Amino acid sequence: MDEKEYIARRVAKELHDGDVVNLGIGLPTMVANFIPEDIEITLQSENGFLGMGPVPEKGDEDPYLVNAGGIHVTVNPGGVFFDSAESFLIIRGGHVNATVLGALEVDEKGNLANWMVPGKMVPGMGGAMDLVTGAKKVIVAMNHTAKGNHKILKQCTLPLTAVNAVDLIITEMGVMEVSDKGIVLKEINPEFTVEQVQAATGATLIIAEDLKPIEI
Amino acid sequence: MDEKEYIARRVAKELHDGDVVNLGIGLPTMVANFIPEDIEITLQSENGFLGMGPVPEKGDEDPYLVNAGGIHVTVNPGGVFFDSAESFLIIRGGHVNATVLGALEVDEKGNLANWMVPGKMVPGMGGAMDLVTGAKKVIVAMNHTAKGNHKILKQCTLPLTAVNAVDLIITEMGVMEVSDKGIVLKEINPEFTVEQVQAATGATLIIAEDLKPIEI
Amino acid sequence: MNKLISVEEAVNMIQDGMTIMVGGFLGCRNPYVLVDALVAKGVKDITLIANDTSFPEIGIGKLIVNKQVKKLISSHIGTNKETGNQMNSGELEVELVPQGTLAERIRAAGAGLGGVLTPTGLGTIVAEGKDIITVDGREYLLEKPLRADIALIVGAKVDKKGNVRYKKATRNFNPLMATAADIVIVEADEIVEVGEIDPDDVMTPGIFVNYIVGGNA
Amino acid sequence: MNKLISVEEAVNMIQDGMTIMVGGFLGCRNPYVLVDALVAKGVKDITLIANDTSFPEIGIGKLIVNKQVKKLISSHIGTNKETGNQMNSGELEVELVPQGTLAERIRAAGAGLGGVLTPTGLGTIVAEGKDIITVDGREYLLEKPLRADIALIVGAKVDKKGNVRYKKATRNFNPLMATAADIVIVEADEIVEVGEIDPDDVMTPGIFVNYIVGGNA
Repeated sequence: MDEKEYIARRVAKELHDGDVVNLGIGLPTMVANFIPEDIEITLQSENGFLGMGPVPEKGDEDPYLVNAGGIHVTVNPGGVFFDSAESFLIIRGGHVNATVLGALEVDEKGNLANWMVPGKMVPGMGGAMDLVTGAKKVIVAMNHTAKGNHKILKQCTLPLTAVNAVDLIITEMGVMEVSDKGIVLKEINPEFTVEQVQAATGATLIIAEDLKPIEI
Repeated sequence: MDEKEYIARRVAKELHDGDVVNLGIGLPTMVANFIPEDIEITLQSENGFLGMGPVPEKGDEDPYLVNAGGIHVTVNPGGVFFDSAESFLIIRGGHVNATVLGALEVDEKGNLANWMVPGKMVPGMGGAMDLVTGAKKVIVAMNHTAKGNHKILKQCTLPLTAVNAVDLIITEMGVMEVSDKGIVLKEINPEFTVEQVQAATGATLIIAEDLKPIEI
Repeated sequence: MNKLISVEEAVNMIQDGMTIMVGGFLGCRNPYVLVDALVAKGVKDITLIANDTSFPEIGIGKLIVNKQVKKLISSHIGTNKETGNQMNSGELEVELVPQGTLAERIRAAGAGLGGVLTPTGLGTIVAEGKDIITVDGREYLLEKPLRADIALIVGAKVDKKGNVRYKKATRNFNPLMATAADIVIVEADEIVEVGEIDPDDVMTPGIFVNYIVGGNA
Repeated sequence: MNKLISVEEAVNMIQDGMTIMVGGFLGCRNPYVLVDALVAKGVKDITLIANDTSFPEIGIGKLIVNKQVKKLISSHIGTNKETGNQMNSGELEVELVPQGTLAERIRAAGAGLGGVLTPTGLGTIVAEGKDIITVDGREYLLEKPLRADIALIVGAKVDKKGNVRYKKATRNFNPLMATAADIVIVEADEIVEVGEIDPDDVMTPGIFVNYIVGGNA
């Protein structure tokens, strides 16, 4: 199994029956493929609907229906379309149970940077600032490091997306919870040692007393 | 013709083709009966629709359709239903061209009191504060006096509905515009003299140089 | 997740002292079945948020007549004399709110806003005790969000996920209240299967609705 | 009142230097016909308010490529590299706004609000230069209303009064923009007679729409 699938499978276990979930572009989108069969979640797409379904067969694309990444998708029975004000009422009003996003940097205060690298890449925040501020649970799903560089830091260096926003960080190395005291390593990929995870992390990890192996 | 019809007929002449109009309960509602045939206006009902039509025949009442006074009405072709947020977006956002309301008191600053008499009658403001603050043109349509007491005053004595809100006052005696300098009598009912109108008014009227008789 | 419950189960969630929003406009229409059950159960000390208090014998008007309401937040009470009587006697605390401000305050709670700025009520007793914020030289009242423990709304057609369609002038405050309460119960004139309402035509998404009860239409 | 006009008449209302809102989300769908005519006419120095700048060859993406936009207010520019290039070279002024804040700011203009209070953007560069208002001990950014001279929107079905229905995910910013511009022009996939859209099913009331042009669907 590749790292991305491993991460996506572990993220999927965080979701509960009845949850309204917004999945970011890229790796987070893969989470939808691994939802346990005994639970039902509703995917929200911030361009304006609930009940997002899978990508259609080639040739079945609907010109009126894309997701927030501009990719043609489908809508499930019981889905709902609405305008952008209603879409962000849902997001900002706390009606999204969990959002899953990638990050450029996360720090031990739960600060998140994922929308720009000054002078290099300024795609804009889109709905990301609203999502991480408004969703009940913010899950960062990403590779633990970027080309060997730390992404989990004592303090973010890039412009922030939001302050104190991240609840959980899930990487190919472990599952980490952002607490008042810092980042707690709760679960570890059995292929790594605690020392290896710490070495790959720019903040001092608190190791949970009941540290468990990741199960997916 | 009774006084109320006289007032309603004169108010109707203030409306223009394409106007969105909200009519208050009572006398203002009568204005709808006297819209010139060559213009089309759209009536807004603040409980949530545009395109309000007349009261239905007895027996044809629709339990899902009342106006803001709780009276069964109809909806015209091309009408639109919406929720209260949209209804007041229309009202407060300046999308209503004219609102016609009754008043307990109006003063020369354009202040309006029409929603409570402390200790006596406190029905609540309903949508009146929103209407007189948001509508482009606020027309007070009422009897000039109440049991001989002045209603048009130098300064309102009752709790206000809004400050500097009234544009035009139309009574059975005259048509008065609220200007920066005070209340200007622009048209007069030929059955009255200027002195009679002034005597029935608690503020000093400015008499328009081109004072005209009311035509209905 | 089965959202269909009995009227008894619904009303058992409503305890003395709770803050309750109820949809409707001059009784057209309140969730009559739920409200009647609430009257029968005699829940007390309610803080009621509603556009108006209807008429004494219709819908939430009965809650007032039955003296179950401790505090009322509303835009209009003129059609129910009992409301005024209890207010004047000091039995009932009444906060009168301009109708558009009431709508925006409920929406603000649903939308996660800290408040909205409106010119409505400036220079009137509505402004008393409220912050005035100046934006680009113009003054506005700061109006705060308004939430409830429970919202009782009424829909014409509701699917089993809780997606709601309203009919004609009965939409009013229902869609707003559905976003601004911890528990939302919809009284449905008609309950249909999931998929029977086109996704373009849903007026309140089912994610806002916790429970559905059958109505009496 | 006849609201039907030609594309040429519509585009002739749009002058150099105007502020224009355009509906759509990543080009799904902009009012393609109106935008293409705007590109052909070469109107310059536009202040453009839109969720994003689409792709270089789709819809409003072309306005950027054609260097007709002087200032952009938008939530996302990542799908059109030309936007970033012009921003970096200083040719294009870009104000990036969180998508939900963009929606609320446009709605606030339409609804006559002086602004809304939101936690989104607190502690980020979005907060720079903005007032922070504390409500009940919690901080919020004051976000101001956003209006335009002209809004160009796109509807799936439009009656001759201008009542609009959108289809699926193409609703997005269109209903909001329709409330917040001096002149609103809707590009209609299909134009129908008044009465063909049920009053319960209209998504943008015709009172917001000044003009209708036929689209290319």
